[in-house]
Amino acid sequence: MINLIIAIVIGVLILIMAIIAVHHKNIVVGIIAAGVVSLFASILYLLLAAPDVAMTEAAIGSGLSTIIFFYVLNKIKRQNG
Amino acid sequence: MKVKNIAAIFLILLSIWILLNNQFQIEVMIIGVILSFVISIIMGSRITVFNELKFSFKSVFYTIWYLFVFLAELVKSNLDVARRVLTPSLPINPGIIKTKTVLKSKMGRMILANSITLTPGTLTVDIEDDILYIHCIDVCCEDIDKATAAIVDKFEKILVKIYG
Amino acid sequence: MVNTLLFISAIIILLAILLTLYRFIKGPTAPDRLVAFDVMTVSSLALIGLIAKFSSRIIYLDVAIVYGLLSFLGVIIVSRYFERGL
Amino acid sequence: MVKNSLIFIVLIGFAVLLADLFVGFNGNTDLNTLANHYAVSGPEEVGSANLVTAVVITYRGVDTLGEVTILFLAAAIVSFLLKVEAGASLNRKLRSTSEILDTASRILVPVIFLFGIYVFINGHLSPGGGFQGGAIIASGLVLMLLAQPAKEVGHKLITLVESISGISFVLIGVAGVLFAAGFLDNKLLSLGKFGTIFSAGVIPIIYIFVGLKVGAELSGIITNLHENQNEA
Amino acid sequence: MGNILEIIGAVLVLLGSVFLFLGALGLVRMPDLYNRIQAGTKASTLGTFLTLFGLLLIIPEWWGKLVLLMTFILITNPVSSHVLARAAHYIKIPLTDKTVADLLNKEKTTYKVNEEIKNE
Amino acid sequence: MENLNLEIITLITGVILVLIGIWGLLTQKNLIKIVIGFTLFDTGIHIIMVSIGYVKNRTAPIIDQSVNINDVGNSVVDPIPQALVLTAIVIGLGVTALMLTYVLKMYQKRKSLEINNYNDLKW
Repeated sequence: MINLIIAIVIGVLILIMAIIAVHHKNIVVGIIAAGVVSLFASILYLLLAAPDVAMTEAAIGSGLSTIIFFYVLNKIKRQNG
Repeated sequence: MKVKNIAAIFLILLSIWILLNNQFQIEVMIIGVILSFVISIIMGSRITVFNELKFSFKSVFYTIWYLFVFLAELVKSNLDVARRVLTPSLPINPGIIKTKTVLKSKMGRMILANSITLTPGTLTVDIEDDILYIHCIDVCCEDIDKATAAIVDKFEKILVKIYG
Repeated sequence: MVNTLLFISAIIILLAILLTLYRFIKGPTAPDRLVAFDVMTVSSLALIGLIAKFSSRIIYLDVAIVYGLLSFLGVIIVSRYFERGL
Repeated sequence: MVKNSLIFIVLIGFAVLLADLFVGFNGNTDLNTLANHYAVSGPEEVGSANLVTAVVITYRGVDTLGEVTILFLAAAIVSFLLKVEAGASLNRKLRSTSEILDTASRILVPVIFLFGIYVFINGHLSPGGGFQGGAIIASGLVLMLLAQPAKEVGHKLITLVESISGISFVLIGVAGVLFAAGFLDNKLLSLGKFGTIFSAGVIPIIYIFVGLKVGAELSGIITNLHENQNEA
Repeated sequence: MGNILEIIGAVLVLLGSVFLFLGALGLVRMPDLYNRIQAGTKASTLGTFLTLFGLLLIIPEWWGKLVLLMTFILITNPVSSHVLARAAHYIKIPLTDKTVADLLNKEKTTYKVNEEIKNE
Repeated sequence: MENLNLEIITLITGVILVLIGIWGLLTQKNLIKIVIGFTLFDTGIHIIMVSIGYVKNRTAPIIDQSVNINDVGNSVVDPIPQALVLTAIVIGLGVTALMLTYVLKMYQKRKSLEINNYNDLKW
């Protein structure tokens, strides 16, 4: 029962975050929101009894891909002067 | 001097390995010892912060004592912030002030800054040599000495005994 | 008894996460949103602990450790990007 | 306007496609045959407590090999595209790091490395494995680079670790053909006692190599991006 | 005996979640970024700490990883909020009107801006 | 309420996430936003795959003290989708890195992130 409630709330959160990620005009906010989507997706995986996938998603989806996005964004900002 | 540093890293890593595994089979321990040794040898030349640790009965005692003081302050700070949040008029009086510290060791300064961040209405914004810039939710005084006495001293007097 | 209390705590934590969501949507500047992100992830760390208790599997706590590590790293990356330190 | 409606049509098409696939799906109540075979006989055949590891390394080991190859290609193309002149180390204006972050990173980086190694050594007992461990090690490297940007990371070392672990991975697979039942067969070593750290045949060794390889590849991508940040 | 420990643990978990909720409330109510960081970090750190400690009392066999998590949170959380506050002050996120003092801003001359990083 | 299973909820979440991702891919003009849309699409597909492998009231496919070793077939969920998703996530990271590198290269050529400025192949 409690798993269902957690899943519903987290699912709604994921969808709201995804809409923010796509539609916010500030790209930095978009990337942070995409990271949040990954982090909450890993909670969903945990509820679905997939700790391996949850760990991968937490480590890669939110950590490393955010880093790569920000490195690229930083380089673009630097070239703009 | 260097041996102490490596030994400190080794002991910390080994205890973390034991906590992670939560079992005391002989092969797990052997792997843990080898891994911690290799990592501490590789990283030991760069990570010098553990040089400042003192291995003595007194420092262990004061570390535990510090932990208690710190946890008490943590609870107190949270009650304070909770009171402010729940009051409808939001009684805050924020500002950034300066304080001083006498600690020289990097490790001690990090612990001091972290403790300040976690305790009553204060947040370390910047640290510059021996000046700490602190954002207060309720500014007591803008004078540097009074602020030091109010915010830093209670942690510092214990940390001085551990890190000198 | 114990389980009821834990259920209530889980629901309170979910409410807390929803409140931080309000700050994330509204928060006028990007650093405000980053604070909301930080609080959100640390709250979900507690939630993961509770999920591990509900499923009574200790292995889920490994995920919590990775989660704590990565949320810390994320905040630091974005902060360093803001202050042009990347 | 026409374009927008086109996008809507595409979206509706996808929605119908996905809904058509999942309509009437009401949750599984039992495993299908293949999964049941893996779950029931997996622990005896492979000796790995983590069935996902058993599938990734042994039953679908060739998939993993291909996956690692794809990652290698991605890393190689990234480093090819972002090629910087040799010797062009850090020359850009940066804001100095806070002293607290510096100290904290020095304490945390070895812990993160140890945790990453724990994750891939225990891949057959607890969640995790080579991919996660490699990602965690790369994250530790990122923390190091964030706290001390001037740090030089040895490209040669990364390439060396990567190629050695890749070659060893393939060699273990070939040894499986020669001395056991087939490619990447894990009965090269004895299965050991179920649930202990030295069990499941060669799975821990393969996972160590996969972890080192993935970690080296991701670190390569990160360091390439990091060194490419100089102005213009 | 074990039962009493369990109930104490459950109450601690509840207390922790209440602190998390208060932190989130503070995040919503506070007027500027720095006060939000204050409310957010303190409450979330203590809240998570208490939750994990309560779990430790309920299931004592899990002590290893729970203790590790608690130490980890106590080290990382203040560091991340400090780094965030420092960056925010550097890019001049405004303080609220109620602010009475900003001594960091006054001393801009000693403030190292864009300092060329030294090779170690 | 009887039909409301955990896997149905996550499945619906995944499907809507996929649709949002495609929407972002098609409507956004900024190259980085397009890559963000791609990652959302990726995550949605992964959630769908994992929820298909879920079996009601069962636990993670990792055998330790809390799983009865003689009755594994009736107590764990399907491990195969999880294994596939595991590799898919890592490949997704590689592809994202590659796409972002191309974005960087394109920006260095044209000094623009707008997709409308890249119309060399338009006919």
